[in-house]
Amino acid sequence: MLALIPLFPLLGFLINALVGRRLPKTVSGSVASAVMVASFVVSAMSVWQLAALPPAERVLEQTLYTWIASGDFQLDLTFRVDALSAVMILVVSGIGSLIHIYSTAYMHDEIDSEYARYFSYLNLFAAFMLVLVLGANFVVLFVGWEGVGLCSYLLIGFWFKKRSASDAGKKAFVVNRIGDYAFILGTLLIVTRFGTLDFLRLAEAVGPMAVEEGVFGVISIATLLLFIGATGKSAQIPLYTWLPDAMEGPTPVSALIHAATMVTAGVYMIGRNAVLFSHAPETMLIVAVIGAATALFAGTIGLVQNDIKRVLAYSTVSQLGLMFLAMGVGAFGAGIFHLYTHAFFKALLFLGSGAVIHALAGEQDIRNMGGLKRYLPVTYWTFLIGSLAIAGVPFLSGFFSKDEILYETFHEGHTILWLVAAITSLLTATYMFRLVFLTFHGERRHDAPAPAHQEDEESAHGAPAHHDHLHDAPPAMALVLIVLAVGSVLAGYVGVPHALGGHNALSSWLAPAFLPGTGPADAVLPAEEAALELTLMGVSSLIALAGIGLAAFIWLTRRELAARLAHAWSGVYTLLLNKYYVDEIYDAVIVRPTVRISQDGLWRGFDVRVVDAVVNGFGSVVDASAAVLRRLQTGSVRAYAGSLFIGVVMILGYYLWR
Amino acid sequence: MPETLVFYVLSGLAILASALVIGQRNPMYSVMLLIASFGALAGLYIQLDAPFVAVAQIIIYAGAIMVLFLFVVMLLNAPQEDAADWDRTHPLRQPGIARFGALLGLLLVVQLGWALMRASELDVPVAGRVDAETIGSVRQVGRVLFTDYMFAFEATSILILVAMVGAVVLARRETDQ
Amino acid sequence: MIPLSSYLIVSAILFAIGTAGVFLRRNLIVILLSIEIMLNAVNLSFVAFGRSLGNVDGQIIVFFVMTVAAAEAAVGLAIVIGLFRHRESLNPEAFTTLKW
Amino acid sequence: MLLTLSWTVPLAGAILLLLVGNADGRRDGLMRWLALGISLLTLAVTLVLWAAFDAASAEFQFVERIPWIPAFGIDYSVGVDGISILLVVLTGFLTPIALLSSWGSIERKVKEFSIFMLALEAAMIGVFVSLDLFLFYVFWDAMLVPMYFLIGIWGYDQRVYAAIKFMLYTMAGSVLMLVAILGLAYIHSSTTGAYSFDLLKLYELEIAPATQFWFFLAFTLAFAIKVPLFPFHTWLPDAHVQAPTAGSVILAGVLLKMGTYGLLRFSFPLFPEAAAYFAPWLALLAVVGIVYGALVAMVQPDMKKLVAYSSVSHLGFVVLGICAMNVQGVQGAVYQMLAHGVSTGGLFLLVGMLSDRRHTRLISEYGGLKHVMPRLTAAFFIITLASIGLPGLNGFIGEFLIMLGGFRWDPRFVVFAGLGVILSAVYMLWMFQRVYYGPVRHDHNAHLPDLMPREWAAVLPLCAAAFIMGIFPGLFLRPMEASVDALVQRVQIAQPLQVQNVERRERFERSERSERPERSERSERPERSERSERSER
Amino acid sequence: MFNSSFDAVVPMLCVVLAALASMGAEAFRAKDEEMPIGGLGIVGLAGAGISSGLLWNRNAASFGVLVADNFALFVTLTLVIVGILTIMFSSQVLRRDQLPKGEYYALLLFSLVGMIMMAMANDLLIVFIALETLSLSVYVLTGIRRDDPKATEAAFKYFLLGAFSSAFFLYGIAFTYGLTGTTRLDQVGAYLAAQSMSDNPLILVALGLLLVGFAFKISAVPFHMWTPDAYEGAPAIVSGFMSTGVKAAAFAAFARVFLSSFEPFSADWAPIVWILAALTMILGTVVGVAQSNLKRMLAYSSIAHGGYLLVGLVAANQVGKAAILFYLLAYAVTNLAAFGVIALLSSREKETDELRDFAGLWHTHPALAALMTVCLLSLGGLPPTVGFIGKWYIFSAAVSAGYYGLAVIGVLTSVISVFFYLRVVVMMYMADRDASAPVPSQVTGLGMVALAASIVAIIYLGILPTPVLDLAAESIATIF
Repeated sequence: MLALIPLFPLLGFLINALVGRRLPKTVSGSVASAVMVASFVVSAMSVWQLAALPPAERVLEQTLYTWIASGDFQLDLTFRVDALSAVMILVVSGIGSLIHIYSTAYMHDEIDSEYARYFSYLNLFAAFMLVLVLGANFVVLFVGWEGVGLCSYLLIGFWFKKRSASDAGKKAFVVNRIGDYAFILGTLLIVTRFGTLDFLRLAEAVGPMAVEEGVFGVISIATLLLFIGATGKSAQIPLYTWLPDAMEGPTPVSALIHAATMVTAGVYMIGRNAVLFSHAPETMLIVAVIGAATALFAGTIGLVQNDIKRVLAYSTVSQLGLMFLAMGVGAFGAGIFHLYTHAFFKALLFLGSGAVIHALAGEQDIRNMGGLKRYLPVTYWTFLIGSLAIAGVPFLSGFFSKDEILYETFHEGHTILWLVAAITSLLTATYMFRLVFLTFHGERRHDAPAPAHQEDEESAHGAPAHHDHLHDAPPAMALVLIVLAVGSVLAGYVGVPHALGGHNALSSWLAPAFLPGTGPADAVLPAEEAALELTLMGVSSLIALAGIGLAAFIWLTRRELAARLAHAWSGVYTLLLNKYYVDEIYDAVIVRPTVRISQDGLWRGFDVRVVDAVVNGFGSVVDASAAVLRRLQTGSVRAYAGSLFIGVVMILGYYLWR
Repeated sequence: MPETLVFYVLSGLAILASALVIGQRNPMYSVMLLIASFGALAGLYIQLDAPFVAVAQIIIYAGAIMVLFLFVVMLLNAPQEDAADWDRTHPLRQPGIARFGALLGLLLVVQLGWALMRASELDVPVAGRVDAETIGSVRQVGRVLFTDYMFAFEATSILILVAMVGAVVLARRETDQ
Repeated sequence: MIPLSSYLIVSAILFAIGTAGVFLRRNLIVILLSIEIMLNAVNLSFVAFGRSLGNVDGQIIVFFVMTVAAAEAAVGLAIVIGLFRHRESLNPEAFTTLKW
Repeated sequence: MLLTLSWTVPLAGAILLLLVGNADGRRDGLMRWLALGISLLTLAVTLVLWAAFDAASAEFQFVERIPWIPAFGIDYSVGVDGISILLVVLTGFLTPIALLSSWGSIERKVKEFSIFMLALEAAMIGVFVSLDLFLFYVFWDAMLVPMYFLIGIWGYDQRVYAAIKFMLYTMAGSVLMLVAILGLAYIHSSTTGAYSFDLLKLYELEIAPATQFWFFLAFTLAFAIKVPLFPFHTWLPDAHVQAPTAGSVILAGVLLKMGTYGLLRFSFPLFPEAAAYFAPWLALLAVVGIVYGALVAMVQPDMKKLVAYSSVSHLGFVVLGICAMNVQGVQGAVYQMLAHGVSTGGLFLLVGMLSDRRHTRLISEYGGLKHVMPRLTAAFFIITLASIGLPGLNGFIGEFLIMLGGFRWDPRFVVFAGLGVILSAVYMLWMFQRVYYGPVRHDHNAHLPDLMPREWAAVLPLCAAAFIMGIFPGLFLRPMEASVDALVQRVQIAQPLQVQNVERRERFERSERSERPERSERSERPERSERSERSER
Repeated sequence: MFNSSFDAVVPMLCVVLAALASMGAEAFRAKDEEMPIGGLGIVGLAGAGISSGLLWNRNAASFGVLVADNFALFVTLTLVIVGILTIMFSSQVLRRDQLPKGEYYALLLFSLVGMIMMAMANDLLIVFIALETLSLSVYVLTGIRRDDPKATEAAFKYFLLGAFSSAFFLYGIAFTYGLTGTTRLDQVGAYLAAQSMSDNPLILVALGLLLVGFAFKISAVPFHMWTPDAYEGAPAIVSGFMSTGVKAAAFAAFARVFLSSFEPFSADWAPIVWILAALTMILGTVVGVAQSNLKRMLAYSSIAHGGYLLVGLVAANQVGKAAILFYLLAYAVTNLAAFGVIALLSSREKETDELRDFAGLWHTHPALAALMTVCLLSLGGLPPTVGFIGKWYIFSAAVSAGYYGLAVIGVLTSVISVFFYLRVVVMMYMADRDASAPVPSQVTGLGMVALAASIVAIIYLGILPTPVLDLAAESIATIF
């Protein structure tokens, strides 16, 4: 049955890919959405089945066949659902379904074939993502891992005529590949050292081994490699650069790929290998530090970006950083919790921004927006809820998960990291509300010039210009927005911490997945820790509100202050606006030299001038000596006789004086 | 030691005449000098108790072959080497191939001489083993020639036939035009 | 008594003179004469060796060599005549169309 | 009989075509169909072979041995094991595709073209089935001739240079192998009293280390050039670029495999000790080639050249797997040979279709083709993905197994080889993007026709093969398993095993297969210095 | 059936009679009358072939100076094949070029007599006479186009150098005679084996001078200078005949003298022959690369092939000796066919021997181009042709005698040689025809039959060489 979960979307992909171009939009859209819903239903049934099992045995497994068998190495195509993947498949198929439905309306202006192509990619993406989370071993996970990378390439580059879109797609794939390289090496190290690639067996094998405290041993190297893989997929420093560019794709794609599902794969993978990572504290520290650094770093960039989707993209990077922080401090449950809540509100935010863009015919620059509250009420309110949730305003979903991360960080003794996370929260609240205020409040400024990609008429996502008459999201989109808004509010309640009198149901549900073979954590919080947690909660609530307040102060009441600040701190502002020039640095340090060396050094230099020259040199030597030697043949018979005579004299000489 | 004296005179004559054959420029003289050289050699043959060969040398070589040469020299009426090329200097001063060839010739003499010197068993009198009568009789020569060398003799006939045909083919006037 | 080696040395000198003649002279006929000198030198060796060995084979071989020399001379001179017809020259350096 | 048929059918076909008159190309159509039919018949024969092949046996199967030149102990001796059967099938599979691809592009001298293609196929199959070194060498060299003509007559502008370079380069490498083959036969005669070129008998020879050293080099040079291993690769871009599409397909698809096949079949098992000594160096060259090929491919302006350099990179993986000489490495290598045959063959096919339409192979001449020819784009994309080793497609399995095998042998090589994984994505996608994405920049390109049915017929099997190989690798891994196992055993037994790191013994508890635990124990290579002493003596 | 002391002469006699008959026929031929004089030659040669076959395994000897052992008979058969093919190629050429038919065939047959005599000779004097017989005939054949200055020049060079070298050869015979008291090869061999003469410099001088004589005839470097000029100047078919027949005969005598009589001194001559072989292979191929005239190129190729044969001689083991025989046959058929193509394509005015004359030959003469290609591939030693088997055999001999160096030089030079063979192929197949160039003449009749037969032989022996290989191995078994 588990196989059906990814197979449904795959089926949808096949239908749309093979015959989609001949189907009307309604059919292809419905097929795509239907398979997703079916997948969700099957997922739900599986999870139901899983929940019925006793906690320590909550594992469902299905082996399709032996995929690769070579000597003593055998790799099965196995799907497995446990507590962790249960959460993931629900999120993926659930949010995925919503985004599919949303897309039926959003992409409606595309021609039939493009529409079908879009949905085929989307289905394929979902299929791979489900394979990723269902895979019972590294290689099956890697199939999904690479597959989603591929689909993101296709989807980001969906408007392939747009140069920037196809560039972004390629960039995403290539950067992901760099991570994959490390991931594969990690996988290989694991299989050579531990003899298995199956997650459960690996956990069993590693479990009894000593924790590599203070030494950087095999486990540390393996985990570090895996983590580098994760930084690629989950857009962490130093491989995050593809994600903001990936906003070139259609907005629902951003929601699906770059908010809810694909980018969380890295987090998921670490959670999946919790036992392994727990044995490598050095790596864990690195994970935590990178996570925190990314969170802060992306947050600062997000503060000054003007493209609505880019702000959200950096916010995603930042939130992912928080998740990694959680993983790094060992709070796997918290990390996954945030992943889960984030899926809701980030999807909501992206889809909301999509509605805005849809309404504005492709306009993405928030400087050209403003005052949309009036025209797009549904969008506004849902977007606001999403913003509140991400900002960590109490009692919305983001609040619970983020606070758990902050608390766990503090609790584990990483005070500096906690501080960084707290600042990130402040930044999150600030830039999110900057976005809200600039987009929806104030006056309309949308008569500014159209963005560049509008120039090519065909290439735009087809929305006919309706500047004069703004309309709110069509029903399908609105419905999805509302569902997600509700989710954003309520999703957090599965993990209400003990301090607030909850049971942290999600954590206890997940616990066996992180420590296989045990039951749910029976956590009863000591009183002083509950107090600490409550204090921290209060602090972070304040921070969230402060951030919102700051945003309101600057962008709602005194907008010129922003300009003045930018002017006063122009260096910093430019730095942030240009994303710390990281892309440029990569370009100058890695990309250009590589191309340059390859072109002038290796190809035209070494290959042509050295290797080939040596090869042709042999020919030239033969040619040249031929040209010289043939001159000996002067035509003079006396010279010929001379040659003969030399031969005689030399032979006799050899015999007489050897 | 008249015998020795005769040997030295004859061989000196042969060498001198041969050297002059290549040492002066009129082919007519060259032919003549060569005949002289052949004569001297014939003398040596007699000294070596080979009268048959000596006679053949005079009749065939000096008589027939050299006459052929003379005939051609006169036919072509080119008594001297090309004047333009002939720089009247001594042949050894000629540049290039000639000098080099002469040098090699010298080297060859040295080599052969050295080899001959080193081969100790050659230092025996040439007429040591058998007396002159047995070796020198034409009867003996004839018997061996037509028994042991029967086939060679017949083969030579083919050789001569080839030479005839060849000379005719190459030298006859163009008739079929 | 004259040792065998004396004859052989005379023969060697004659042979060398013959070879040198091939290089020194630029008249085809004289070059042919040089080759005759070489053959004669060899003949001397044959006769001397034969005398020394005490058999007549040497003399008989000389007889054959003379025949061969005659045949060679005939063909050689025919070729020389042919050459002269084409170029009106007996200088071997005049015939270097074929080269390289 | 079947094996003999497998190479005589195309040969007979070539002769048949030779006899059919075709004045002024009036029967070109007939020629094409005849050639295709014959190649399909050959494919059928190879498929029958595959079906009848006993996967469980490591022995050579379908062996035929007829005395040929008894004075030299030369037999007509053919047979296949799990390794060669797959390559035979690959050859049978690619030739009809190559022939199909030529229908659009070869317009003059169709008869001769078909004859050369069939002759080429015969020689290629012959190389893979020969069990006698003489026979092998005959096919090995004979194969050059039709390829030479294919490049030289039907190629592009620089065809003559490329053809001659191809021929001489390959020959120069292989003649030293000839000397080594003769030397082997001589060693056989001096130990047993009779000449023999029979591979199986030569396997049994005890060869002195110093001799092994030189013979291994001689054999390996020949194969390295064919592979082509860096730095012997420069004939490849020229040959590929100038060859007609069908030639490129065969060249990339089958010919290059002969080099790696040779390493597997001859270099390593014949001279195991020398192989152990040289393996790290070969692997080093392979790894350099992987990265180097990829980097150079990245900056090529010409599509065919790009694919050609990518072959250098991909074949580097194969060599790495062979050098690892454990079951995974070798199986991966063989798998990668097949996969590369399919994917790179496909790439050349598709590039050829583009250049047939536009008569240029420069990437800069294209752009935005996705809009114009979506089907070709889709096919190209699938093959591209196959080539960059996306899981689920053929390229992944081989690369993964090679890296696994390599990692178990010496992880350092894999760390560098892995860079190829990144770079392959870079250059392939970059090309794909520049050719197919973006706006249509040249007016010529705006109305190019999409894939025609005939072209579909050539492309579809390749795409299908890419998927099947990626999803059900067992189909191909299982038949070769026993043979690879035997091969690895024979190479390793000859090595003095020194287990230094006992820790490494504890691996792979998942052991339905643990009856044969020794096999997987690729122990540490003996100390290098010690080995070199022995080999260089 | 045969008088036992006369047996060995019979094959030669057949050819002599044919030659005499040709001359007679020519004498009685009316002007412009067509007479199948070539047919006479073929009959005579066939007789020689048949009688050789009858003599097989009988080890006949005549007059004590001729031995018709299997070795000699194998070479004789090779020469018969060369002769027959040459005659078949010649018929068209003679008619076209209006050459004196009777004399041509007579000389051809006489030179074959000389060759056969050389192969059978068991006496150095007979070797010398045979050498002169064949040389003189070939000199004349070279210059048989008297109106062509090039031909005369070629004949002159060939003649002069030939005479020069035969003087050295003769001098070598003189020393051998002087030291051993005989010119009979068997007796020389017995004497040398019995006496310890290694400290005698004269025997080495004799060895060296004999070597020079043979090296000249097989055009080993540095005694090769005449070869390109003679081959270029001579009519193509004569060049073909020279390059195959003369070489075969010279090698037969060479092998007999050095491998049997002077075998005790192999340690002395082997290094020299090693060097000669190496130089010959290298120079032949390298200079061949620079040639643009096909005949000249084939001349250098023939030099190089002489080098390969020398390798077999150096190896001097069973394999090597047999390899020489096989290679001679292989090379004879192949090279003759290649020259045959040139001869057949030529016209009276001009020989089609420049590389560019072959441009686009594929389009005008597809069959000839294909046949030429097979010849060239065989010369280059590519399977499945007889040239490949021949090289295989030769190098196998070298390797089993431990001469890896020579084998490596051999294989590498054969790669280089492939380069210039391929140039012709490139011209024929990959170059476009110069539209203004005259179309080479069409080939018909006997010439085509001969070509086809050669090609069949080249490929057949390339695939199934066993009978001939066995025959070659058997041939050397009887004498050495």
